Amino acid sequence: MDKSTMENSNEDLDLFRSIEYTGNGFYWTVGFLIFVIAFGLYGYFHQVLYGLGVTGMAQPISWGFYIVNFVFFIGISHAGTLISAILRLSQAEWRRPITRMAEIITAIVLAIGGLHPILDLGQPGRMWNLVTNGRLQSPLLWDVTSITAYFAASTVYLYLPMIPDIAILRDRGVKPKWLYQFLSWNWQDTPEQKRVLERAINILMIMVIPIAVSVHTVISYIFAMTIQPGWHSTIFGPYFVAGAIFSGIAALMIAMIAFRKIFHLERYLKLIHFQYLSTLLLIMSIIWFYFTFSEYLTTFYGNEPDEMRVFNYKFIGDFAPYFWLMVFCNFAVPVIILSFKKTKTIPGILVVSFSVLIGMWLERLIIVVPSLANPRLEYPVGIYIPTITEWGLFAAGVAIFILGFLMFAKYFPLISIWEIREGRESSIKEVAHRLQSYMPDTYEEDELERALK
Amino acid sequence: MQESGNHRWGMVIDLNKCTGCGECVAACKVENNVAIVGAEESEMDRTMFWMDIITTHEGEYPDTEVTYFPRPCFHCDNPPCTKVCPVRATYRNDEGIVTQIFPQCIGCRYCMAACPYTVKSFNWFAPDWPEEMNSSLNPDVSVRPVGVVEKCTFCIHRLQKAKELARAEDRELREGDYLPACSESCPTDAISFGDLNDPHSEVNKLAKSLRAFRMLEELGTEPKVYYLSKVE
Amino acid sequence: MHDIRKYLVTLVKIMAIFMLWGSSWAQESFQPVQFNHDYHLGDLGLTCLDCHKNAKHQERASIPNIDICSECHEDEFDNVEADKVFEYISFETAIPWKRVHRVPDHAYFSHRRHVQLGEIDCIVCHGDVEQMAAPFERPFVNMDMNWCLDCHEKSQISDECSDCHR
Amino acid sequence: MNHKMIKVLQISSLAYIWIFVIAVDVWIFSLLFVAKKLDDAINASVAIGLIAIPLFIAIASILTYVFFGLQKYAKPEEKANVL
Repeated sequence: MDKSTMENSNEDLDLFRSIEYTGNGFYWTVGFLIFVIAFGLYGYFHQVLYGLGVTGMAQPISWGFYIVNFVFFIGISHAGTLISAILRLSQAEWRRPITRMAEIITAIVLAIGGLHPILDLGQPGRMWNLVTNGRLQSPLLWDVTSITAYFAASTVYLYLPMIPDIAILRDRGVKPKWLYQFLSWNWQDTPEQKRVLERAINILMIMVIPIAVSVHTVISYIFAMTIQPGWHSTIFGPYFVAGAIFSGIAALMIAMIAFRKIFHLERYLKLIHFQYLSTLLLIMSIIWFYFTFSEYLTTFYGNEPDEMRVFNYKFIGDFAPYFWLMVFCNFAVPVIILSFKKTKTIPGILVVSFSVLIGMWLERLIIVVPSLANPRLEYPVGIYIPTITEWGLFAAGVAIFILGFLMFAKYFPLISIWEIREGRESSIKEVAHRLQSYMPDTYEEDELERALK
Repeated sequence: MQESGNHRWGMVIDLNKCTGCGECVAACKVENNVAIVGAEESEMDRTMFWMDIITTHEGEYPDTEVTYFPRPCFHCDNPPCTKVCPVRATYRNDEGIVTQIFPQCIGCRYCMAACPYTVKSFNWFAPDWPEEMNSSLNPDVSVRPVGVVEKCTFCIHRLQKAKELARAEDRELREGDYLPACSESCPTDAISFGDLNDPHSEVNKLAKSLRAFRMLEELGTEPKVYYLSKVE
Repeated sequence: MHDIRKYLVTLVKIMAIFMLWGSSWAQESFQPVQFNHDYHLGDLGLTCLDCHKNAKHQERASIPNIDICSECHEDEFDNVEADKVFEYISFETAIPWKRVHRVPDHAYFSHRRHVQLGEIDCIVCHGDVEQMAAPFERPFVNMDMNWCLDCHEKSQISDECSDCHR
Repeated sequence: MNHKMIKVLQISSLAYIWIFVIAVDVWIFSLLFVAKKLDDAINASVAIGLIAIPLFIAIASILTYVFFGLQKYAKPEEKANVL
């Protein structure tokens, strides 16, 4: 290690705190989370033993919390890699402390969300049938394929930019040594190595964007490919993608605010980062409203009886409280709080983020349940009251997410150290150069003469 | 085996004749070992019927017009449920019957969500019968395990037997050789069953009558169950 | 050291007891009567269908019981097993045969389909019964779906799911 | 843990990723044959297969490229040290 890196590593000492220092709070939190997960697992074993009857699902409403949470979790997972890739691609300098956290969210939540359909199976033991007898024409198989692809791509996309940081940890002698040696892939920060890594990251970030978009589009297709009222809609693909990014940004900001507080990262995650992200959130909120509006306006104007039954169920029927709460959470709260500079503070942003998460979860519920509750033929309208098993597994899902994030923070830096250093060292020069290239061209001397003639 | 593909099994239900007695529902339950769920479960809307009766009311009391629609699976020629099945546990066979292969089903319930007629039921718990009924289960039909989707199969086990018998006697399948339990048991002969491809069959003639209509025909699912509308 | 040897000896004793118990258990005959297919088919010249009367015309082949046995076993023979049969007949109690060959509940299998229409010999599925001196203790082949499908594909019979599953 | 062991671990983890990717591709490919055999929407299956199969290979290739690139361009004196 030469002198300059030594200085730098002292400067970025805050970023190692989560790895090198473990407080009592960590163990208490992990213990609590494991308890919640154990409770959820108990519920699941109960369900496997007795059948799906232990849930609140019933005859017309044959999909409930598991599918809602599946869509919700996959939605959250979207923010990460997609935002990070877009920010990297657009060379936004303020991305540097954010990308890593965004990517972790993707990797962890995708794993949780991707497993949710298994919770929903009546015969989980027959999963192997998907391998031997799967049908690629079923939207569920599209999901299996695209989630696997996204998971593979996003873990690689999380891992590659982490290699230099792992090498830094290796050189600091952080334990377990073998882990960092194993994962650092012999990184020594040579210019050639950097070139290889950057080239790979560049290819990957371009590849990951269409995969990310495809994942949520395909999830919306689960619903849109059926001919059920309220589901059979061409807008569902982009609607779900927009909603996914929307909820993902909110989740990202909650994670950022929490870890900023816990590990004292105020020097890295500044108000400006949150303000930029919350502007993005505000834009997504308006886009979300636009999609929701066009989705329901077409239904309302078309006035097709079966569609209208579902529409009324949502607007004035049993689901009206949830529906209007969703509109309040997803549109009113973000627009009101984020429009004013006075309220666009960290606490304000935290409130908005939670509100958006709740609102987006409600949106998934409002998409899944009402269409099933109102069958086309004259059956009685169904009811759905989730049981403790479903709530338990929902809580366990959230707990696994937090636990995964904590464990990650225990072993790897949550903020990309080398990217911060790179930014500090070279980005001002680079941005100045880039700005220069945006400027209108100045005439060369002879050109000037010619122009004057 | 009989050459398959030249039959297209269908059903015609005459609403004029149907009294809503529920004999078809009971016959179906017994014939197909459809589970009987307890009071608690049925409160939760988990009753299981392969053949159900949908009752519609029109007009205000006392001038109410009540119509009973016996509702089996409609065995669509263009079924929305089979398209979405991830494991080929439900598909339309060569003779137009939308079958349900219970040992293959993983219980994702996608077909239930996709069926516009809501005809499918799910085994939320392991099926259970009162003690004295266990010995009277139909051995020709499997008892479904917990966690699979099931629905009316047009009593396909009867078709398997009828075909076999016809071939053993070295003759073609005749009309009436194969009748589902509901059709056979209907006391008012409201449910006719037969081959829609056979120009001389009763169902073919009835299906072409002016009174014939199908449920939610506008969806393009091409159901093979026809109703004959009520006339005064 | 001494203790360990003691434990080992005890262990060996326990194992010996288990082995003895296990072997005696295996010797106990599986079926109530050691029916001799070899004798009945080979020496007496009976055919399968003489006793399994439904094999050709019904779904289930039927396992013969005292009503069929009594056609020949009118008296005691000079044979322990035959005496058992005679005992069953004289007390008019059915022989509690244990069913060995069975397909799962969710599959439709019919002997008529295979024996009469398909013209398949019994030995294809049940093995060379004529050579058997004892009744079946386990099926001749493991009758799983792949086994069914192998033959169906070879002889180009339908492999539609719905032809067998219900 | 010595450096040789770590090297072996690294190579084998890379191999596992390839095994995973190839397994997924083989799975998708086999589903094409199942679809063809059962005459079951072969066009949809081919379309998905055409996109998904190269995609998985590309992801694993990028990882492999980075791994060998980093090994190749490591500083020689420390290379001896680490290897």
